[in-house]
Parts: sequence; C-alpha cells; structure tokens
Amino acid sequence: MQTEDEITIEAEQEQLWALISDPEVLVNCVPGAKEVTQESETEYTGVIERSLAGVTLSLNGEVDMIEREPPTYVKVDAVGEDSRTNSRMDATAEMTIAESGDGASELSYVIDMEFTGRLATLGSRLVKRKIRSDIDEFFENVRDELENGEAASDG
Amino acid sequence: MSRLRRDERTVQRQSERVVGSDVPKIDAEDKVAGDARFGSDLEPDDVLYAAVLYSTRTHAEIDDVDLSPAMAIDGVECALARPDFMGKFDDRVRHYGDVIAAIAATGPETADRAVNAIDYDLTPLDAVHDAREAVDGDAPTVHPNNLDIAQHAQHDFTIENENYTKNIDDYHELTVGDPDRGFEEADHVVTGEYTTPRVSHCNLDTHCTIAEWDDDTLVLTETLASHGRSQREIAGFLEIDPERVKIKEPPSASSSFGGRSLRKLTVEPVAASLAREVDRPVRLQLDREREFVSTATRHQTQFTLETGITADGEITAMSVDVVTDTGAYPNGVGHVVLKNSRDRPLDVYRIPNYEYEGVAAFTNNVPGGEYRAIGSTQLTFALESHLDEVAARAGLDRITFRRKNLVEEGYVRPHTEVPIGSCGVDDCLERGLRRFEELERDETGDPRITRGWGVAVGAHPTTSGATSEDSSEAILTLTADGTVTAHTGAVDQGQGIDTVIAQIVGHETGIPTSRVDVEPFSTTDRFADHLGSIASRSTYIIGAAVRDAAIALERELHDRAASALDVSADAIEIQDGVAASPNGEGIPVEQLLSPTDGDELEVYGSASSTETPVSYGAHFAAVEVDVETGDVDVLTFVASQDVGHAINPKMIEGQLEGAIQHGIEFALYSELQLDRGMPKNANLADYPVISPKEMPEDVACEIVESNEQSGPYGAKGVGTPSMPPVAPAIMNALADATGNRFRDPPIDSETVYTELSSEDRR
Amino acid sequence: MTEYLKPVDRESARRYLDEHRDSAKIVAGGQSLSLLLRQGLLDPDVMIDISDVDEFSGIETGPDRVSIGAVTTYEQLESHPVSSTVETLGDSVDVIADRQVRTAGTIGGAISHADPSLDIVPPLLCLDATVRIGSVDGERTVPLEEFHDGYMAADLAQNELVEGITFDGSASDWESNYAKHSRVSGGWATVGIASRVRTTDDRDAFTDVRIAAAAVGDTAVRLSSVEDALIGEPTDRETVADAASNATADIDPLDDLSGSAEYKKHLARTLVERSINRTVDRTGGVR
Amino acid sequence: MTEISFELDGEQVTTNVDPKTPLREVLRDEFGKKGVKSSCDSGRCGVCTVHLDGDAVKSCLVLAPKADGRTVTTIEGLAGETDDLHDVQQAFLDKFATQCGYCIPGMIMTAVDYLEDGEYSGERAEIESALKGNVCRCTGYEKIVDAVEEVANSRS
Repeated sequence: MQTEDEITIEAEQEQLWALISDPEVLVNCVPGAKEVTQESETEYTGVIERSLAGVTLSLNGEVDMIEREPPTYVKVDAVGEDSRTNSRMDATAEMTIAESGDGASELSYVIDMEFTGRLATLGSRLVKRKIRSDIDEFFENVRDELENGEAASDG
Repeated sequence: MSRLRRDERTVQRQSERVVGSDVPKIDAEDKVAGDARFGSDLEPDDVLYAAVLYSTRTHAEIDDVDLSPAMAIDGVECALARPDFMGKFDDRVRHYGDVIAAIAATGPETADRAVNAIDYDLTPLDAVHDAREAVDGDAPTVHPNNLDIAQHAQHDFTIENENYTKNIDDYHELTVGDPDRGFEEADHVVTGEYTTPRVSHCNLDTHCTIAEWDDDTLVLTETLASHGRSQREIAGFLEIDPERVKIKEPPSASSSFGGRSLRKLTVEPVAASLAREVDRPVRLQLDREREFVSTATRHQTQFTLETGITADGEITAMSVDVVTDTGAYPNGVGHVVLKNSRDRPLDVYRIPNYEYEGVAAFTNNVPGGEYRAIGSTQLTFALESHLDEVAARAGLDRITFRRKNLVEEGYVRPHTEVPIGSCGVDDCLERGLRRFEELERDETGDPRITRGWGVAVGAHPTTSGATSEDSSEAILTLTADGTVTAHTGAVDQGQGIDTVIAQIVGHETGIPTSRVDVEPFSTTDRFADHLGSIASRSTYIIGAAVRDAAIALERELHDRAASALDVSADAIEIQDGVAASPNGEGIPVEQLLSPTDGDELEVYGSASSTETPVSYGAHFAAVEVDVETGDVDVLTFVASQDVGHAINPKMIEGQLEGAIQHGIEFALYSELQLDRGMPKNANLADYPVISPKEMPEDVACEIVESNEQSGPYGAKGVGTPSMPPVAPAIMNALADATGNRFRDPPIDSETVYTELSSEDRR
Repeated sequence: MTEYLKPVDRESARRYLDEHRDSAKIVAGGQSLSLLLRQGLLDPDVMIDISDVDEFSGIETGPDRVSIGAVTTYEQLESHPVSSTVETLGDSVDVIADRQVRTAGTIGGAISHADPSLDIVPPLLCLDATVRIGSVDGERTVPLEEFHDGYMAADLAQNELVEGITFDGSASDWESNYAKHSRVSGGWATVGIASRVRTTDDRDAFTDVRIAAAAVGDTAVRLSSVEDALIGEPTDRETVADAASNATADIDPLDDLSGSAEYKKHLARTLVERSINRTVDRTGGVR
Repeated sequence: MTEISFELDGEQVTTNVDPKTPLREVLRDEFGKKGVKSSCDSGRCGVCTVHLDGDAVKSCLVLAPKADGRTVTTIEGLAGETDDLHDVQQAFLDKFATQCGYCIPGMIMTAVDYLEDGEYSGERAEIESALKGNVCRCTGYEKIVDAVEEVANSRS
C-alpha cells in the first residue's frame, strides 16, 4: 500500500526539519505514540497504541533513518510488531521538504507500507483506512505543532 | 478361445451400461448424509496438537529462539526450534510462512498460546521476489544451484545461458529443426509476452496430518495422493530410510487439484519432528492463512513467445522462453512446469522449427507446487492468447488457422519418435463450435454492453510422463458376504475414481457395483504403485490394472461355477452376482469360495504403459463487458473434451464444470498477491473464489471419444487436461469483446475499465 | 473467564452495560464480534447478549415513522413490507453477504460496528434515519449522519448502546434504489450508492433528492453535491449524468484490494447515475 | 463458563462453554458432529452451515451461547429418525452434485433453508443467489444447482 501527498506548512524548512528529528515532538505528533527513545543519531524505538473495531494494538516499533540530507530529505525504514495479535507493520517513508516562499515549506511524502499478521487476515480493507487516517493525522499534528506550537493529543 | 468369449461378453455388458453409464458415485450417500470423515475430522484420543511459529520475514537468519516461556505453559509437552527439527532443516527462513519453531500441547488453544509466548530474534537478510531477478548474479542466494532436496533432483542439467547464474532450481532447453531459417521463411512474425498468476488451490479442507512413530517407522495419517513420491521425499528430507515412512489414508479424501499430491516441508517434517520428540501422535493442521502461505501455489510464470507463419497460415517456427518462480523451496515441481511448457506446443501444433529455453528460479516467495495441469495451464494461456494475436496479424480466421496447424493421430512430433495416439482435437473443435453456436444469444442493443467470443485448444498428457513407463497393480478380494474389495493405489479426491473402479469390476465380473468396496490407497507393501492419483492417471493406468484383475476374477468364478454346476465355463453367465448355467441353475458368487481360499478369494492384476496419451480439448467462451464499469460476465462456456472413452459421463461433466470454475478464476479473479513476498490477501475475505453467481449462465459439456488404444475401454485422463483451455478461451473472448489484448491475468474490472477508457487506446 | 449475560428487558441491559462499561461487549448478532474473539483480538470480561430484549426487536410501522429494533435481523427486514415500500432498503439487504449471514446479522450490530463499507447504511442515510441510543440515563437520539463520526467510530459513550433506528417511511411518493459494485457476488462493496428521490407529479423534475455512498470514505456519506445539482432540475438522462459527475466532491476513497481510489471515484459517478436513473424509472420513468 | 442447553438433532443436550466459543466448535468437539465442517474461519465459505431454529446460519460466526434454549439441526440430523435420506440429500446424490464432498453438508443445509423458507421461484438465478454463501471447489456448482432446481420443481 502506497500513500503519497503534499502539504504546505507555514514554517521554515529548517524548523520543519528540526521538528521531525525531535523524538519528543514526534511523540506528540504520531497518533497513539506512547514513548519514543532515540537510540542513536538515526534510530528510534517506541510504542504506538491504536484501537480499531474495539481491538487495541500495541506496536513496538523501530525507526531507522536510512538516508538523511538535512534539511531537505529523509528516508525512513520502520517496523512495528504487536506480539499479542502477532501482527507486523513494515514501512518505508520518504519525506522531502522544499521552501515554498513566504516562510512556508512544502512537505511531500511517499509512504509504502505493508501490514501482516492476524489483524491483517481479518481484511486489509480495515487496516488500510486506519493507517491512512493516522498518516493524515500525523501531518496535521506536525502542522499544528509548527503553526500553533501544539499538537492535538492522541486522536 | 477364452479371450473371444470375454470380448463378446464385454460387448454385451456395455449394452447393459455399466462401463459407459452414469453410475451414481459410490461414496455419495456418505457425503450427502454428512457421514464422510476427512483427514481433519480425525482426532485420536492420545493425540497432541501442534502449533507452529511461522515467519513473517521473507528471508532471515534465526539467531535465537527462547522456548522456555512456551514450555512454562501448562499442557505444553514439547517445544522445538527449527534448527533442532529432524533432517535437513537449517537455521534460516526463506519465505513468509516458513517455520521458525513448533509446539505440541494437549489442546489446540494451549498450543496457540504457547506459540505466541516464544521469544525469538531473526536477522533479516536481503531477499529476492522476482524469478527473473533471482537468476542474476547480483541476487541474494536463496539456495545454491542444483539443490539437494528430493523432487528437485529429477535430472542433471547444464545451464547454457550465461545470464542464468544463481538460484537455479531447474533449466531446460530444446531446439528442433532450424528455427532461424523457419523465422526467415515466415511472412509474419509475431512476438508477445505473457505472465500467469500465483493461484491457490483454496481447498476447503486445510492441510492436516497426524504423525506418530512406531519404533523407528513414521506413520502419517493424511491424504497424500502420491504415496511413493511423498515417502521418498519425506524420508530424504528427514534423512531416514524411505521404508520407514508409512502413509495411512483417512476414510475420505478431500479435494486436491495437486494441492495434496506431495509433502509440504512446513507440514509433515514438522509434525514428525514433534512426534519423535514426545513419542506420541501429533496432529498439525494449518489455518486458512497458512494454507495460503505455507503450502504451495501455482508457479507464477513469465513467457515470451515468438511465432512465424506463412501468408496462408502455416506455422514455420516458434520460440518459447519461460521463467518460472519455484519460490523458496522445491516443494513442487519447477521441473514439470518447464517440461510441460516445453512439450505442449509440439503436442498440439505442427511446428517444424522450434526453440525453447526455460528456467525455474528460487525466490523468497511462497513455494510453487502442483496445481491442475501444472505447466500446461500456464503455457496454454500464453500460447492460445498468442496464436489469436498471430491469426489477427495475418488476417486469418481463428479456427481455420488453428485447424490448419493441428496435429492428428499418427503424427510424429519432431522432438520425439512416438507418434500421437488417439487425437480427438478436430472433433472437439467441430462439435464444440456447433454447440456454442446453438447457445448464441440475441444482441442486447445496450450501448454500454459489448460482447465477444473466444476459442482455445489445449492438451495435457495422461500419466505424469515423469518416467518412460507407468505401471500399476491391483488386488481384488471376494469375501463370503459377496462383496468385492478393490485394493489399489487410487485416492478418490472427488474425481470419482472409486466409482470408476467399481464400474470396471462390475462390468467385467457381473457382480453389482453396489457390492464393490474400494479401499483408499491400500498399504503399499501389498503391491506396487508409487504414483497414486495424480496427473489424471487413475482411470487410465489404475483402472487398467483393476480391469486386468477383474477379468482374472471373472475367469476364476466361471471355472468354479462350471465345475459346481457341471457345465462348461463358456456356458456360465454371471448376472447380479449369481453365476448361472444355460438351464437356469444359479449359484451366488460368494458360494464359490473354496476352503483353500481362507476368508477370501484374492486375485491380482497389473497394467503398464509406455504411452503418454494426450487428452485434447477445444473450449469456447462468450463474454459480456460492461464498458462503464469494466465488469466481465462469462455468459456461455462450452467445454468440448476428448476423453478417449467416457466410463461415467456425468462424472466427466463434473470434472469439466469444475475445470471451468478454476479457469474462470485464473482468467478473471484469483491471485495470491505478494508485496515483497508478503501476502496481501491470504484469507477468503480478500482472496476471491467464485460462487455460482460468477459461473456462466450457459455451461455445456461436449464429450468426445477418440478411443485411446492403450487405455482401458479406450479411456484417458480428463480432470487435469480439461483445465488448460478454459482461461485462454475467456481471455480471447475478452480480447474479441474489447479490442484489447490482456496478457497478465487475472483481469479485474478495473483493469478492463482502465484500458477501455485510456486515451492512447488503439 | 468471560461472563455471558442475557438481559431480558431494556432496563437490565442498560444496567449491565453501566456496571461493566468498557470491559463489556454488546452482543447482537455477534458475527463480527465472533471473528475478533476467534482471532484472539478481543477478550472481554463480560458479554451482554441483548437479542432477547423485546424492546430492541422487531419493526414497528407507525403513521409516519418506521422503527427498527437493534436486534432485528437483516432477514427480518428483508421479509418485512417496509423492504418493498422503501425499495432502497430491500435492494440493499438483497446484496448483503449471503443468506446465512443475513439470518444472524442485525441492524443494530451493523450500525454500531460503523464500518463504512456496510450496505445498509447508505439507504438509511437517504432516509434521514436517527439512531436511538440508550443508557441508564435514558434515551437520546442522534442523526445517523452524525452518529458515525470517524473511521470505525461511533458516537457512543462507554455505557451506551444502540437500541434501534427510526426513520420516516410514510411518504409513498418517494422512490429509491441501491446500486452496488463488488469484486464477487456477496463480497464487500467496492462502492455502494443509495438514491431516493421525489419528483413533480408529472415526473418532469426532481423535487427532493437524497444520495448516499458506502465504501468511499471514513464513513458512509451523503453526496450533497449531487443532491444540490439535481433538486429542481429535469429528470432526464443528461441532467442526471451531469449531476453524477459531482459525486467525487464528497468522497475520499483509498487504494485497496477492491480497487484504486481513481477507479472507485469513477464507479461512484457511474453508480450514482445508474442508481438515480433506476429510481426515476421506478417513478414511472421519464415521460 | 456458561451453561447452555439446546435441542441438537432431536436430542436435548446441555454443556458448559466458554461463551467466546463459536457454535461450530461445540458441535464438532463436544458433540462429535463432524458432519459440520470447518474451513475459512471467517464466515465466507459456508461449510459449517447448520440450522438454528430452522434457519441456516454459519456456525463459525454464531457464538455458542446463542444456541441456548433453541433447536440446532446439523446435516447428521436432517433426515430425522428415518433411515432414508432427506429429499434434498437424495437429489444431490441423484444429480452427481458431490465430488470431494467437503462442502456438501453446508451446501445442503443452505439449500434446505432456501426450499423451506416461504416463497421461492426455483429459477436458477435465484438458486444461485441462495447458495452464494457456500463455496465449492470441485463442481463448478452446476450439478449442485441442478439438484436444488429438481427439488424446487418437484415440490411446487
């Protein structure tokens, strides 16, 4: 499953870069993120809790920035596993930040994701829309964080 | 003298319609009553339940498996990590659904819970998911070339192609005549590329085996239609003597379509390892997702075809290039895919100059395996699509063009000395077309609807053709209650072989079919049949052995009745199980048992054949396309099939109708979708199988009889050979309806719509 | 071990739920729930089976209101006269899964599940249905359109349950239809479109139009852009085709196994056109 | 555990179940009704179809406590006390509707529900719709529809 979009955010390129590299801010922006730890310059671990159709998933995740060209481009590999439902998410995300003038930046992203395991066997249809809405929410939160200085709490 | 007498009687019996008549299936009553018991219905009292930790990585090294949290759970009797399994298991997983560890516990829920408790670490390895990329020198290694796992080692090969360097499961090439000259002589040369989908059998009864050890003999209770091969391969993998593997068939076998022919590395060796460890029977059943990813699918295959023809439609040369995806293990038979796609064009058409190259590659995908007309189904889709394109290029009628080039009985193919035996392909075309025309519909007049029709010819050999000779043996026993029991190598997976055997026994002996019991794959030490019910060989070769035994039984009963009734053996007639003399005196056959027989009269029969008769079909499809949505509806399907001789016409229709179902799925619906080797639709909510609503409104079966000299009563195989022409007939109809050629089924409505609405459409 | 409670009246159902709140699951038909339980994805402490609660069952037709109890099955709806008089309901139930699933599946269970692909929701949206929600504090009603307030999310507090759904089914001058596309018969909708219209007496122009779509967004949605483009306009085919092209304005489909977002948008336009035309035909057709 | 009592194929039975258990498991494991089959585990294939108070349901989707106080009929009890087959079973036999037979118990239970549930036209298209929740892999459904059509015609 591939999702791509572009959003314009009223913030400088550098500000935006700083934000998406800051684990504490990420905790605020990633829907359901409970704890994010920076393991090295490029690696993070964390837990994401989500609920779908009454089922709560607790994904133990690892994120690795496999390519980074501050402040314009980052490529991330992410894996999340929920041992209780034996489900796993594998994702690759590419984000490009471009100046769009007037102090605003254009953030474009391509996220390629696959979800496997017991939850996925109930129907990929269900999981996909949830992931998509979470991605949308993440970028909305990034925008809020930069434009208003605060992200919405867990949606 | 006696031979003449028997033949006369056979003619007479045929008039009584035993062989050749619609005898109801002998197992139907149990099945409609809900009394049939299949492999997954068996749960011996002391059995332990297995659960398996399957990999969600497509390629990884197993670093560490901590089984202690699982062992701590009450009811867990055994936990094993893959490196500690018996035999050739190593410390690496190679596909999604491969095995990391396994549990045996007192209940299935406990076993599942224990599997979830296992802690493990894997180091992901680079993986390869495309067969063409896998053979390249830069690809990660899945297996070395010429891997030493049984089933793979069919033949030695030398790779002639310098681009094919790695992960090679098998390689074939063939040159006949002078292809370069043949293409030069052509007035038209057409090239096309085609890809076939990774399709699952979707057998409803998921794989289930019960493994137990009797001293050092492994006993497996499950449906495995090919005992000899499975025994050899399981033993080879577990590194034990093949004599030490026994297979017991459950009372009823559920459907297979090739899915139950052979062992699966994720099933029998795993259960065997657990059972050895605990010294108790262990039952391992797959759930639906595992059934998709841990067994086998039809090999995804890529074809490049090139054909040269003269202006008046004579084929001068053909080139076939094949790359097929064996997947992570040689579970199936890359070799057979290559061999069948190599030989099939030559079995159907006169092609004086021919070149073939095929490679089967290991990848980190779900393994490929046998599936109804393995190789032939893939090739026939590509070839019959291609030939429609060739005919169109030359401005020739599709049927006339095919007829001009078809083989016929007695034709000697350029790559083999053996002339073609019975060949009803032309009759199939003629009768099929007539029937198809009868079913033609009036136009709808709706501008949103476009219609088209298609034809495809196909063939598949009876018997596996894996060896130069195929043979079988059968034993018939007559017991004091008047029942005849047939012991054979057949497994009735729904195709109806048990009924055919009963018909043959009844036909030859005069004992009613209702008094014939057929034992599913009898113990293999009583007689030889290493192949079992695969490759549509059951009626042809097992049926022939049964006929041989039945004739012997009949002769023995005649002789005994003759002396009992004091008349000559010639004068005896057996009807309804009673041997009668001309003066009306009769004696039931069971009373002909003598004290020296013991409890039963046993006779033996055998048959062998060096022939590999080819069964032909010509199928016709009419489709309707909703141009606004792209929806394709198969309106009419005619399967015209050469079966040699129809021993039970209704059952043959059932085989043809089932093939139509699977062919429609192949063309329009079904594919196990993998993204980097990970399944996207490994469940029956997302993986489409069709319902009666998707079957054509009009389905017609034309049974053509060509009298195969080497087969019993002239019969040859039907179940697998009826599969290959189905999908290409539909795809050709779709091309006719839309003016667009679709080369990579399954073609869903979105693909059709997108093509029809694209601006650069020709 | 899970406790299974089977209240026989509304008050005890509400009380049990209030006592157990988020440790409880309401069981109506129990089919979607049983899948999650079977997979080990859910493990509630308490299950409250409301199928024996009389107040929640059956279909009542009053002079201007139709009231369907939460535990009414699809099969009961299918065989009730309301499925003939409100044809979009009958059309929809007819294409839901298969006969066995319809025997056990309930309207209340479906609405609580809030899956945007459910076939029953668009017809109910076209009927301006309201959801009756109960708790120990009494009953409140919410328009169905507002009840589904996000992906698989419904406006229900932990101590609330869906008790029924109500709509105006009295007006006999409405005609309606439900059109569905699915990969295989009985499968989930790729796109599903319900339409319900009222025309002038001479059938020349639309006076009221309601269109709703399934499987094209986080929730099933009304397609107000199409509705607005048709009200007061002629009922001829060209006008309908033009209006149907607005269908994409109100939807947000995703790429998934049933099709790409682009294809679903195209299907939405096509099915809107077909559904409205069929509805118009049911009025007696364009004159 | 929850105690449930119901009439199963003409016999009154009682057992204790984990209420999360699907009815199918209770029928197969507790009461040995192995004629009730198991396959997709997701309500798609229909092999586990039984009658609950005379209506066809997929027993993998029905929670066991739902059977409490009700009547469950499986393929094994369809013909009742007699040794004869039910007429739908007989039609499946006569029309060669079984091949491997794994889907047949569920298929027959759905067909009986269709034929005994009020009005039917007996047209093939209607029969196909009635059976669409039951997957068969062997037959192409033709002879199955033939069998149901025959009973429909013979009863009308």
